[in-house]
Amino acid sequence: MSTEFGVWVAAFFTIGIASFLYKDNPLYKFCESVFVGISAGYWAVSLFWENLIAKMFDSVGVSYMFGFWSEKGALQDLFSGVWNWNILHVLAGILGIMMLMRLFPNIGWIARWPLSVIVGSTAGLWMITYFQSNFLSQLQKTVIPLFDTGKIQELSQIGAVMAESGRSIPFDNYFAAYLGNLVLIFGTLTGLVYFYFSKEHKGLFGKTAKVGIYFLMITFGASFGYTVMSRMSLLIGRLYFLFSTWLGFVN
Amino acid sequence: MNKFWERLLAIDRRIIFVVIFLALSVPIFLQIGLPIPVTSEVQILYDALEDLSRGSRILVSCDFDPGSEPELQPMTEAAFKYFIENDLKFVIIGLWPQGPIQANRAIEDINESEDDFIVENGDTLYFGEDIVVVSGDTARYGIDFINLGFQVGQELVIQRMGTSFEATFPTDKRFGLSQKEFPIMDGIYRLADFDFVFNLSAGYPGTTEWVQFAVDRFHVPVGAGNTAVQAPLAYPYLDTGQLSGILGGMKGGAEFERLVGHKARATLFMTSQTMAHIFVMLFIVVGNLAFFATMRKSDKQGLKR
Amino acid sequence: MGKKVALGICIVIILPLLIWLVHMKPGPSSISYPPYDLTAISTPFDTSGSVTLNWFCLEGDIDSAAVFPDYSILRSQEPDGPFEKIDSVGFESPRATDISRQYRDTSASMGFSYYYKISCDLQGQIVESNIFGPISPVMAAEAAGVEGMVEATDIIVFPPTQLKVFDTPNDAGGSITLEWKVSASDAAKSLLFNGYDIYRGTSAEGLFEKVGETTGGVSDVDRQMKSLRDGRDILNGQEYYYYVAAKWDSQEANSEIAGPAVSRQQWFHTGRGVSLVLLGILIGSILYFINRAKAGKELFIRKIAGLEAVDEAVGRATEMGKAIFYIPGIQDMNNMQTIAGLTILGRVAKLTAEYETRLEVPVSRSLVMVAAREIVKESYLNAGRPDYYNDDIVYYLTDDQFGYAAGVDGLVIRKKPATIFYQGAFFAESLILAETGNSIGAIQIAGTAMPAQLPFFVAACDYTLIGEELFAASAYLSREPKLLGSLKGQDLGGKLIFLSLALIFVIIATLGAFAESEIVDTIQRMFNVN
Amino acid sequence: MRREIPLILTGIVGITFFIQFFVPHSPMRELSETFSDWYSIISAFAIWLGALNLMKISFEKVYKKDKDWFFAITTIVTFFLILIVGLFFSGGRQYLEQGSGFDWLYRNIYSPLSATMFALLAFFVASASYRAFRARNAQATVLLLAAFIVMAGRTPFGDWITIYLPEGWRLSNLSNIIMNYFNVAGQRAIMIGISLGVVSTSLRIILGIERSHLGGE
Repeated sequence: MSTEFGVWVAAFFTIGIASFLYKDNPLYKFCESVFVGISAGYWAVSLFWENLIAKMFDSVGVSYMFGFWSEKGALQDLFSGVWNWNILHVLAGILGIMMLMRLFPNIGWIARWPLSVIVGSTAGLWMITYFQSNFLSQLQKTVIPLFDTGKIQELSQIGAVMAESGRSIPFDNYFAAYLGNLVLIFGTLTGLVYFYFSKEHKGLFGKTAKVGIYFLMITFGASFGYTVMSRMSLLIGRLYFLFSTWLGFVN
Repeated sequence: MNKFWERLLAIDRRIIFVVIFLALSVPIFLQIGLPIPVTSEVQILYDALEDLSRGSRILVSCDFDPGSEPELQPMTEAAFKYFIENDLKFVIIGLWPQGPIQANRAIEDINESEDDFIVENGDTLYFGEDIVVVSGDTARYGIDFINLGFQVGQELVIQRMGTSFEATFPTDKRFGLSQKEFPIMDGIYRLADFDFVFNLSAGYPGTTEWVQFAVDRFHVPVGAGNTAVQAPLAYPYLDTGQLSGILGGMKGGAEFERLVGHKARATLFMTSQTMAHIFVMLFIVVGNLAFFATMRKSDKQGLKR
Repeated sequence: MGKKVALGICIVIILPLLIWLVHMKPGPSSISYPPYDLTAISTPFDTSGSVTLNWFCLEGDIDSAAVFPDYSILRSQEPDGPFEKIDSVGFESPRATDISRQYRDTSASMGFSYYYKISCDLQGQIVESNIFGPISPVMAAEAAGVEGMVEATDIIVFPPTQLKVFDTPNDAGGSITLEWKVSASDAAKSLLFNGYDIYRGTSAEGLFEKVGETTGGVSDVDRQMKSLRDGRDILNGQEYYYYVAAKWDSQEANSEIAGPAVSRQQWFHTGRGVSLVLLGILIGSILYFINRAKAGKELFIRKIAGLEAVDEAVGRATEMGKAIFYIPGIQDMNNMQTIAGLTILGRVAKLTAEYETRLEVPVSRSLVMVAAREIVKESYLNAGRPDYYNDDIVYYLTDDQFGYAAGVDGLVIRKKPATIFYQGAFFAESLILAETGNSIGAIQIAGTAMPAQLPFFVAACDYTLIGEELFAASAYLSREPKLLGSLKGQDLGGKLIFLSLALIFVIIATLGAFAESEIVDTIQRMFNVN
Repeated sequence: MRREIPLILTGIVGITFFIQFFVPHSPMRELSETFSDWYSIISAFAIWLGALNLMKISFEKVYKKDKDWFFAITTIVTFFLILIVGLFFSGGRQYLEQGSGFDWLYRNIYSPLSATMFALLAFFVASASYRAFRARNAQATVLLLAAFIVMAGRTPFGDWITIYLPEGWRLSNLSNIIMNYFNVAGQRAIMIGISLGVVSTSLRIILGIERSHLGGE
């Protein structure tokens, strides 16, 4: 049984949240409201130290002026005649304060200015990165030979190695050599045909789309299995905390 | 016979909760280890780390929160042990605010040296005093590992790191000093100066963003530890070679622990994990049997596809 | 019809050629002569002058092998002249690293230049190395160790070779790239090899200072090169000279001096030409179709099977005289899936107005409530039943994820709706909602683009709009120019291009693979992401 | 003024990032770096806005005494508790350190709450498996079959039930194949669809065709 006060507090909150399983009750609502408050506060403190202090005060040079920080900032560079782009962080600070104006309904519209910088950056960046990494790179690995000749040649070597220890070649290697590329190419292309909206899903085109949806179903099956795996490990982690760290039944 | 199936279907949800609770708790007490075969995606990551020569510098980006601790903390600890034992220097950052603290806790848990971690007087002592001992090898703060904390800005932080690392993570977290003062940061100007990036990811920003920027734009090899929910989405990147290996969920952590030679919590939990899967499959089978047995009677027709 | 054929020719012939033209060719790889890759240098610090040879062991020449034939050292004064065997190196003699061996030829006399070759008799099959030369021994000015003479068994470090320095391409200046073939002593995981030091000077003869260091090992495996970018305060336009020193134990070996290299900024990133072409086609087709849709032209979109399921489900609820629940996800108005979900709500509301079925829309965001009320009111107006509408059809529960799920569950169990719609962005709470809906036997139609939730909706609901189908359904219903145009643009400028390029190059790559030709690698390089 | 300036700003920032990708030359690099710094500073303020908004709603709830106003008080109290401890009583810049008050609150209150909240999902998956996941048509059957193979294959249970097959031909090998080939093909098709959707949405936002992000008037 743990003697640390902190572990008991943790155990209290664990059981408080778990009580939702029985029914939505005041203890759960209490723990939940603590969670909402503490996570908002946690983010605020992290951002204050990591971002506002570092990006706003250090790099601009304000903290150097007040002796909080040993490094010179943009202001000091400007005084000594060197242009430093970091001075523009002041502008960002102003935009940030505009964002806070959203709290007041009458002048809340000014918050659209900083919001548009955020939306513009995300749009500009995502347009490139999603095209490059999620379209072009995937195309690169779809324009591959129908049969992996390299892996077919390797089969004989693997066979020799496996034969020594009396084992047969694993099914994976046969599949990879002969069927692997076929599945990759046709799985992707038929999946794309299913998501093609400019042609009626009839005739050959319809059949391809049908094959495509079954490939997608296998993919969803795999995600389903992995999601169950994930959720279960989270519970196992909590049970381990209760039984080991708190109650000490297990080492 | 139908009565039986109907009662089975109408079981209260809470009974299933109790069944799952028992199915997962009992194996924790038994503590029997199970043989865990190593899959290729974990072997690829291990081989990539093995290829790094001594003294290489690894950027560890902890992008997860306590909600994913059971899946990602064991592999973080195994990775830190491996780095310290193989003289690989690692720089800890986080795109989630909770990441750097989780990394600190991982170092605490693997540290076998008894002396206290807090440094009394600060001046030059930070070079030698903070020692982490793992099976005989030592790692010193500021020379072999460092924690540079969290930055908000999602994938734009990675993009900014590409051109200037110091502008994104200016100060260390233990002493609040500028990162230039620490020997480990010597010669690191941009992201491409790192030899490898090990990303622990539980969502957004995470592995996808690291592949999109660190690999595709700045050509730094990235290995990823993912929560199992996210792992299937990363496999296409493994196939294109954009990712140098994936540790998928607690199972990936257990395999990595086995390769690194430090069997710990992930391996211990695999028995409960196996029981969990068996029961979920059982529930689906029984649920469907009951559904089909009672379906002929009820009028509810599923919509044809 | 002509337009379609022209378009077909463009995609099938011109586009692949354009991509081939625009893609970035790789730099030259290092020159090496497997399996031995013999190199030789005049032994440094050897006051009596000698030549040291270094070569890589053949396969099988490893410690665990019990026996391995000797290597014979051959020497000649002419490159193709008669080679005479001057010595042989046995299996027992110590290795330089675990994959390479060394031999010191002290019989070479000053002033002459020699050519060397290694040969080894593997069960009757003579394996010869490349011919290395000309090389002549040079008397070192001062000895290294105290005793002066370099012992026969001393291992000496070989310098990195083929050093090239040039401006880092496609950047904003301020950096120079160094590429070299790794030193022969750089064996992986060797405890004695300590990486490389980089020295830089502004003139070939002038003062060189150390500007960086790096670890051993090859960084570009295809071209068998080690590369490093020097970005330590480099001025654009200034000439720089470099040499690289390999560090082994306490010894250092310097490569020849390479340079000059000048750092410059580039205006266009040559590695991203293919991205520009394909992205240009995609953007072009999206804008083209948006304008056509704005100009009122009819854009064909196929029937969405999911929308039939929606109509059937509303019909069924009307027959049973029960309510319909509509849940537009738990995200706010800035999420595209929520907006698509509300478009489908418009259609469902229109049907419920016509059939006079009870509709309830519990939401978890205040902005979504405001937008949803506007949409439902408008649909009731269009259906000619403004009187049937009242504000509490759409109501706000809570922002919290699980609180909202628990709240909706309570309503569903109490009011037992016949049909429940889940259209929008969902997270883990989708499980709780779908399960409760199933337990009361309701028909459930889901639609989301969240990859992690799709498997659960497909398994738990009667019909699911998968990913893009959600957006296609909202475009199909709203007939809005920007949605229709984007959808058509994505289909033709994106998916059609992907399908045609994939089919063309799969055929070429398959033929190439069986013909063992380089074409497979070229195709891979064409779509490289740089 | 209210809508034109934001649209222009969005356009400028978006186009800068787009051009910087193809033109590495100096003005574009500094501009995109500056906008990246702006992005992180503004998102810091945005998250502060979220926190202050939460406080505003909680105070209103307490003031108007509507349902569950008591829990709004606990939210306010905990928020200011961690804020004050984190800013003033945790050693300033070294607030992440092991002994600090902030670390204690993180370790013993925030961490268990967040972990348990996600652990609940295991219970919901279990009950949904029993009561919701039906093989009602061919596609759902294929989905559940693939899920069975992966779930069994990823644990020793899979190899245990196929023990009679030669080593290398067991369920874990089958799940390897499903993950490395079938899953990759399906994910790739979805990924390509999503990436095209992202490109068209981003294009509409940058060119001002799409204005929903600015919210209704």
